[in-house]
Amino acid sequence: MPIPPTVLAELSFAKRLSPDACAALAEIAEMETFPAGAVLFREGDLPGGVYLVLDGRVTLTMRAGGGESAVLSLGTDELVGWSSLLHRTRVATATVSRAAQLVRIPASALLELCERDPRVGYAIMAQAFEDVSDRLVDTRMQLLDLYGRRG
Amino acid sequence: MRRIDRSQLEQLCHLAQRDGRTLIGPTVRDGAIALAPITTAADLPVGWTDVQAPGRYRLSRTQGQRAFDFVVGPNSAKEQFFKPREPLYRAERRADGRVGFVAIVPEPEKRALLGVRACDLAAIAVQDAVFVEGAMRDPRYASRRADTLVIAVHCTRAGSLCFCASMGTGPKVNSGADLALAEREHDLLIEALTPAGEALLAQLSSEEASGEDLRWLDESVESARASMGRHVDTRAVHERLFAQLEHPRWKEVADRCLSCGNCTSVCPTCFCSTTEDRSDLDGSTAERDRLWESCFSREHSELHGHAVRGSTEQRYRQWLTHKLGAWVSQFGASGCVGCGRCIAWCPAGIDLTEELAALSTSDARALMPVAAPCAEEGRDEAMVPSPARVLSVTRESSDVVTLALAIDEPRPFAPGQFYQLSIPGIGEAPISVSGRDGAGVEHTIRAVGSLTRALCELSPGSELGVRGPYGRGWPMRELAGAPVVVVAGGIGLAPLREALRQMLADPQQYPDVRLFYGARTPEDLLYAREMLGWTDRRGFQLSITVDRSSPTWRGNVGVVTRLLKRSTVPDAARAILCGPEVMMRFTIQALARLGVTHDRIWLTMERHMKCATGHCGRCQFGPYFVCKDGPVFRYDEVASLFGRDGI
Amino acid sequence: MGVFKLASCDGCQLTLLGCEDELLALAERVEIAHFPEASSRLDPHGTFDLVLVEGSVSAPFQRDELLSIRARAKKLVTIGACATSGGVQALRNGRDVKGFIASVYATPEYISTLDDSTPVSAHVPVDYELRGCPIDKRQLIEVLTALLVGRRPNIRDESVCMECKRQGNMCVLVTRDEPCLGPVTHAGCGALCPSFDRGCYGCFGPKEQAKTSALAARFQRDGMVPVELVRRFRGITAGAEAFKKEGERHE
Amino acid sequence: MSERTFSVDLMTRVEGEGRFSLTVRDGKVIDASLAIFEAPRFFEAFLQGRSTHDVCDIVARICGICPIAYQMSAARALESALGLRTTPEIEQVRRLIYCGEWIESHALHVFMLHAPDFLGYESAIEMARDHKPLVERGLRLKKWGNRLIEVIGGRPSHPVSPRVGGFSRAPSKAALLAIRDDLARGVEESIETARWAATLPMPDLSCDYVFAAITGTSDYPLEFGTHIAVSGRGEWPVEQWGDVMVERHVRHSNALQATLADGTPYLCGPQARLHHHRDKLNPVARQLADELSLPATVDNPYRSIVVRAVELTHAFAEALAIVDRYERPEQAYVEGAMRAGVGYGATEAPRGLLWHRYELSADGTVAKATIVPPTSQNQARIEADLVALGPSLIAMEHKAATVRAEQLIRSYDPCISCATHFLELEINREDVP
Repeated sequence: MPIPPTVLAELSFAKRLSPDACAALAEIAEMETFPAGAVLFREGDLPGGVYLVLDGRVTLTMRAGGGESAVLSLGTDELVGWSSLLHRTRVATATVSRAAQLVRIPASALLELCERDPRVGYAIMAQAFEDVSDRLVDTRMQLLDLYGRRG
Repeated sequence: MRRIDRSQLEQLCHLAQRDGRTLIGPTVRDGAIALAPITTAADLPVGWTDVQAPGRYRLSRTQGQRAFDFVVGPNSAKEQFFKPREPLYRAERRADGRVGFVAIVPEPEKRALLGVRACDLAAIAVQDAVFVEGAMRDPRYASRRADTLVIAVHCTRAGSLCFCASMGTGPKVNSGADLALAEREHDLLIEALTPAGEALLAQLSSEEASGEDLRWLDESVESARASMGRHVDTRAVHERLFAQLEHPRWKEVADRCLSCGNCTSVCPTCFCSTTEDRSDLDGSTAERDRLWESCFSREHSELHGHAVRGSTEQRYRQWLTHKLGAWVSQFGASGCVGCGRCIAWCPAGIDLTEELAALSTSDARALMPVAAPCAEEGRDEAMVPSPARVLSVTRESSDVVTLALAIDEPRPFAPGQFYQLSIPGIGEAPISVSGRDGAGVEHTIRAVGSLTRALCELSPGSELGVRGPYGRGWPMRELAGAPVVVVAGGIGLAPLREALRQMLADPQQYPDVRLFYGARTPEDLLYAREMLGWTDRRGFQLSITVDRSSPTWRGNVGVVTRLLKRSTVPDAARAILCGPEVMMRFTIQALARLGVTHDRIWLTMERHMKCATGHCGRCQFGPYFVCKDGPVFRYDEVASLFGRDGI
Repeated sequence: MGVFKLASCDGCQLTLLGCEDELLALAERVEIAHFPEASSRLDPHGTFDLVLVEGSVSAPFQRDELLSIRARAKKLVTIGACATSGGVQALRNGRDVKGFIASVYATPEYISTLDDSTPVSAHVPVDYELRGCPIDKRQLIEVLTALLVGRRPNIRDESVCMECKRQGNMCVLVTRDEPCLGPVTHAGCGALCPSFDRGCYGCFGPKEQAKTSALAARFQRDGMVPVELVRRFRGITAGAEAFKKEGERHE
Repeated sequence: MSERTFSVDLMTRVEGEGRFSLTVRDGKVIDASLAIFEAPRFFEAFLQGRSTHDVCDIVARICGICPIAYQMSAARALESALGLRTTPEIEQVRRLIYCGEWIESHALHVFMLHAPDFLGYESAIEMARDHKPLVERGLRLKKWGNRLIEVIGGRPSHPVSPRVGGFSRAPSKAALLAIRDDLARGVEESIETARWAATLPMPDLSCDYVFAAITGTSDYPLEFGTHIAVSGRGEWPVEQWGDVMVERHVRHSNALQATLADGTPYLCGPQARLHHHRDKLNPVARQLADELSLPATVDNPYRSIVVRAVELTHAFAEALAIVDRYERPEQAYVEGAMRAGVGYGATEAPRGLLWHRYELSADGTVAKATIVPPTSQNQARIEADLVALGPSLIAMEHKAATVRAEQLIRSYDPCISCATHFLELEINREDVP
């Protein structure tokens, strides 16, 4: 399903973009609905789409010690699958944990768009960078044992 | 003003000992002038004086016959009232699980202090402010202090380490004594400052002092004032010191500082203490002592097994900023009276006045908030627990239980306050109230140390010791009428639960309550069933997240700040938080991004609250004692110090 | 409970026998399964809830014995300066002990000794280290009591000065320049030496944050020469890191 | 041919670690050894280069049971090297603290280490189940000895006040008076102890002893003597003792063994002291010895428990007398200039003669130290006694025989920790510049 530019414009991912750029982005993006339990991609998969959550929840899991651990869940306005922007295989498995409406953008088309217009490219990368950096801080907080010992 | 002959000193000593008073006066012992029980004027250090320098104290013979021709020795009136070590109570744990506590109360003992100097009178006043005049009264100190006759001496010469003139505490005795003496070679001037002093003076053979005598006194005191060996600039010293928390001088002085604690021991105002439990071999009886402690020892800043102030640098900074800075906002007077003892008795010869000067080169001033006064009215606090019975035990998670306790004649508690829970022979710890269950007061406890483990192992019917409630709780009144954001991390939900319950019970006052709660795993979530029950309340929103989980968990995964980031909060929302310091730090940043300003955020501080009465100094945090000024603070009260190392 | 001995003077385990008022009560609470100095009933190869180890490791067989003891002990507590810092015999560390022996004895392997005398913690994990040469009786009772009821022992790691001042002693360093290690020494003895008009000689080892250099600076100001400084820090607890380093600094 | 070996791999109820082995073939002892495997600690080596004022603190660490003996012998030797003379008042305090050590050590040995042998228990703690009052008495007596040491020296093991020239601080009269009653009760209870010890069943054994003890004063020897007396041989000044006895290294032991120059083993300790000085016992103790018909020469080593108990009374009575006439010395210690010299000192440790020799350099540092503790002097004698015991064991059941042999060794109150303080590094030093 194509995505109306007005819906896209609500996302912080698009907030840095000019209306023209936003429209260009809408052209390559699609809106999809997933039921709970749907798997968007698996750890180790080849690069594919980048997702933006409009509604619902996507949980990232990683394999470790013979089992699977949920490491992060993402909700409205958050980015899923950034590693594809770096042409990398998927670093985690993304499963829809609450029925979700997502914006799917093929990574190759998105990168092409960025190449074409460096201003668009900068805005998109800046947004992705901010997102990834937040996650890095979160991960560090977890390393610090956020809920530590309190008697 | 009267004049007495030197021979009257004997009579004065005699009179001061009437009614069974113990006379404490200066006397020569082991190379110094000590304060000790004396009986006659012959015990006084007649013909002795002291020569002091940084790290050095020597007695020296004078040619004269004066008894007070010295300045100050290593000890002060402090140890008369605030004992270096004294028993608090005996506790007993019987085989049937019952406990008993017997306070150990000192025998009333009347004292007369002879030869007290103006600086030490100021120090007594400072300690009175700590132990007697605050919201909590130490009955042991108070009883020893109550009936004390004080015979002071004006300083007519200053020592090389004296700076009472700078601190405004001397050299002249103005108040705090019953009698004031000024000594000359052959006679003494004497003045009664109280009716008790007058009564005593009336029994001495004295004559009216002449105008020349009075002139001599004024001139001598003035000359002492002018010849102080040390000087400090006290103007805005509080703000100036707190503006220099990162000054390289702290590191530099730490290279010289032995962190041995001598300065705090000889300081006439330092009041930090700790407790020591001694139990018998089977742990059935235990005795708790209180003893002098120092902010220079590691244990003093210990919090959950690590020291908040791990380095000497941080400890020296703590001492100086407290003594000359934070003290003022806590007690209305400086903690330094200018006696110079910390300079003389420092084995390394560190000179406080020199350090202060080096740290005061800049005019920068920190903005120091003043703590909200403790709401409690004055009451005796003997720090003796009373028995409480476990009504029920609810297991919340693998290592967390909630105990409902039946407390005899409980004082009303507010959400966010805490009790001191103890098990004889094992220890005592502050645990915040997590709710009320019928007649029981609930505490939710995570087993992390030996005491909390033992608490978690209690079964219904067994007993433990409790004292409390203590501290400042959540600002329920300020929260009323506004949207409230509650952010909890891990066991940090416990101190918030009763506040949540009260808010949910009163939607009129609290129409919009949003709880953001993060725990390590789904299994660590506290009060899960109760929280689910809350979700049908109108105006309540619940967001839960865990750090990690199995893939079957359908809820949020990630830190609690991520939940906040995704949300919006209504205008004018207020926030209350509880969790580890690191979590609160990031939560405050996230809240700020959502427009919740510092003056609308309240949090609980983590410091080890030991005595809970503001007496032991353990939970000192800048200008606050967390146990009595907190543990709940409005963030802007602590913002300048929060999250800083070594505070 | 087991009591084992490595290289030592026996003074610390004797302290256990010196708990005259508590010994019989302790024996009722705790089964003392191995304590050669006190009992012929031995269980050298048994397993223990608690093992007290006295003495330092100064011979190869002691190292082996220690590993074996540790494997069989739920909790291992070292008692005294030997077990905790190598003891007075650590004064030989750094000297060519083996060379001496080899040059004299026909069968040097018969004289089983190591070059250095080392603390127990250098070889196996230790649950608690009780300081002192010898240990203090009250502290020993406290450690045993705490372990029995499952709490952390009330043993303060402050300076000797804190104890000294609480007792109302006059400071021997400040009043007469008597070299005193009190400011850098771990408390626990009850400030004995200053109470007996002499300077502390550090038999409880360094306290935490022991600023030995600052104290050495003071001694130097009082006229102490380097060779004396070395001797001062190289005493009963010469093997303890802070004292060892300070000694080396003035060599 | 019959051959039996009695051995114990880890001696118990002794101080330190040793083993013994006794092999009897055809009724004759072919091997008897007390092996000391306690790790050597090299005291004499690291005393070298230390200041005279460090010596008392260091040598105390040789032994946790009799540190005062080490401090006193060292102080004497160093004072003689420096030409220092203490005052009679200081000497009184020395005698007093030494009494404390005798009390503490003898009470430990009599009740905790030796008595279980006679009554058939593995330990005093086990013995307490059936003989609680007895064990409690032992603990009480020991505690009073320890208290006495604490008052003078601060703590029972490694006291802090003894020093060259005297004490860093002399006890106050009041502090001593506070324990006076305990000492008085100690006299009474130690008398009861000796009476009880005399009733214990004594295994038969008679040895032909050469007894060595210090002498030269009118007192029963304790903290001071000018000479060393050897029964049947004569007396030598303390300074010459190093020539009279010889020390040798035996293969089976980490401790040196001393004998007289001609190889004769000798005995020091309570029996030796009694042999030479019975008439000098404190009257209370002498009367007790008379009452118990205790002769000057006790040749049955098992009976040393009675001699120790009598010495316990002697120590309590002496201490009580000193406390009663005590005045705090004006001067707690004497001082003098450092100088080069050689000094000797001998005192009577609870378990026997303890001899020290020091060579000092001009700055007062130790150039060479020699320490001959009682256990190394007794070691050869113990082995000889095992030889004497051997034949009587043949008829016994193995375990009982082994216990009997161990009991014999225990009779000497051997202090193995002391005995292994050395390995003569001064010999080595001659090879290494």
